[in-house]
Amino acid sequence: MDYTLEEFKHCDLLSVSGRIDSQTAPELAEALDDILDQGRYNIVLDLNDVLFISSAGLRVLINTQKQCKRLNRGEVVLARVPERIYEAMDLAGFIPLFEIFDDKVHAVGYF
Amino acid sequence: MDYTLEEFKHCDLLSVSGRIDSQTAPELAEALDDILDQGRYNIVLDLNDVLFISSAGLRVLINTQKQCKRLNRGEVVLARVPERIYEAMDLAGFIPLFEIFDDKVHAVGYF
Amino acid sequence: MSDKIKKTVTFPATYESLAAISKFVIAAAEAAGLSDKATYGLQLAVDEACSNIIEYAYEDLEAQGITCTCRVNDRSITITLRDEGRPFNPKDAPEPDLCSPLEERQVGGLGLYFIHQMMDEVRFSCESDGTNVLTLVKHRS
Amino acid sequence: MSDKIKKTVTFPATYESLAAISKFVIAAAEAAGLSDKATYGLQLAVDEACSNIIEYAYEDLEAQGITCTCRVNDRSITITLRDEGRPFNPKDAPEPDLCSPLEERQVGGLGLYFIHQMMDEVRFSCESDGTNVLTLVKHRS
Ligand SMILES: Nc1ncnc2c1ncn2[C@@H]1O[C@H](COP(=O)(O)OP(=O)(O)O)[C@@H](O)[C@H]1O
Ligand SMILES: Nc1ncnc2c1ncn2[C@@H]1O[C@H](COP(=O)(O)OP(=O)(O)O)[C@@H](O)[C@H]1O
Repeated sequence: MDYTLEEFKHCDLLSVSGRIDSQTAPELAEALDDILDQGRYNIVLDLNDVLFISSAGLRVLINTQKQCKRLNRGEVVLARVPERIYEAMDLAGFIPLFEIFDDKVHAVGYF
Repeated sequence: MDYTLEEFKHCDLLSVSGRIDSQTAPELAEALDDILDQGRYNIVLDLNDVLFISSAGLRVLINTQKQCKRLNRGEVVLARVPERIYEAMDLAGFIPLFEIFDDKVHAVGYF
Repeated sequence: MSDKIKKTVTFPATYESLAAISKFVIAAAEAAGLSDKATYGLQLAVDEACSNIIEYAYEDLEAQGITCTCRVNDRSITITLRDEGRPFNPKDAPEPDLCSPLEERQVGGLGLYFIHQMMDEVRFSCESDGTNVLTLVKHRS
Repeated sequence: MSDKIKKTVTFPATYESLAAISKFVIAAAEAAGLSDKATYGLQLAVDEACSNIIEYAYEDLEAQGITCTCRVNDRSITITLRDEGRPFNPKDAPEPDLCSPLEERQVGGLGLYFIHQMMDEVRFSCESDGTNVLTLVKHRS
């Protein structure tokens, strides 16, 4: 797994690539925690280049969403979710928990 | 000339295509005035699909920038300026007057 | 029905192996001509099963191996995972929480849920020598 | 030096013609093998000159035509624009404002500035029958 972070005025864009499994999910959690630690709670997660997410990765997404939405201080939204990953999230009942955008522009513009 | 408008939380994205000349510049001016009339002064102008801009088009850009920046209420920024158009704007001394972004995401994220 | 392809590899039972295990599964699925969607499902089921073996079956035991066998024939693709850890029958899966609002949502149980959703057959046995055998079968449609 | 290509078209002197005039210029520039950059410059100069003829030369006169001739030879591409409006020598160009801060910036004069920047030669003559002839030449490098 790799990621790049871009900081915008009203949100942070974290673009992730590769596999998010039990091995790499803790690295993603750390990257997200670093953003939260800066008091920034509006996050766009660009999943376009993610090849695989297991339940360990989904756990990170939901924990981050819980922290961001606490006290109404922000929100995690998803951009460019690959079809297979969307299907797994749908099975897991995740779709109602995240705003999902087809492209990064609309995701960043949401904040 | 054609355009599409997308309204985001902190800015409006106007994507223009075709020719901006003495014939079409008034249509662009009208589209921009419509945005300003709604009290919205943060505008991303996506020029990616613009084939040509004459001085009549440049006049519209600068007039809109003047109105937006008045009272510090906002700003016009440009996204994806084609090379030829960038060169003409450079010749005209326009580069210092506009923030220019390579992509729409960074332009929208600027606001 | 005789297998057209049969391959076995033993991986160290650590999270570092998960990417290699996925690769092994994807290669078998592609050789079998499975669709993208079925391949992803197989990959997800095996990843969840192996993660559980590493996390729970071998928990505090000295980690050993996961032996992964892929068998492909005209009717199905079968993945067998063998470990020497604590036995666990995935029939004893807890119900996952798929509907609660965000604040109350628990993500435990999704792994086994994915395994059952993605596979057509899930069988567990513990052999007399203490080897656990998890058999995952995907029918070819 | 004899011309390899020479084409003339008369367009109605209205802004609606600008796109067609550009097309005509681009076709000539492409036939001459000009670079993208030179083609754009030629297009810009001709568009500005024609806009001025429509706006100023024909201002309150009944709009007539703009006759546009493209000549291409090995050394240069030459565009001639003829109109029957008020004569104007583009040598009398005002200095454009290229540096003032935004609030004070005036955009008048950019049209003629572009014409002079983009072309290697700019000549104006008013013929005895009242026809204005603007000649724009771009050398081929
Ligand atoms: N191989 C295993 N050995 C022992 N216990 C297991 C094994 N696999 C799963 N479990 C138990 O089943 C529960 C549900 O597993 P799973 O669906 O993968 O979700 P999670 O690991 O997120 O809790 C685990 O919490 C664990 O208690
Ligand atoms: N063909 C013309 N006939 C008469 N006056 C012209 C003509 N072309 C240009 N001018 C004069 O020169 C000025 C500068 O022209 P130009 O550089 O195109 O800028 P703009 O049209 O924006 O003022 C015009 O304002 C006009 O007064």
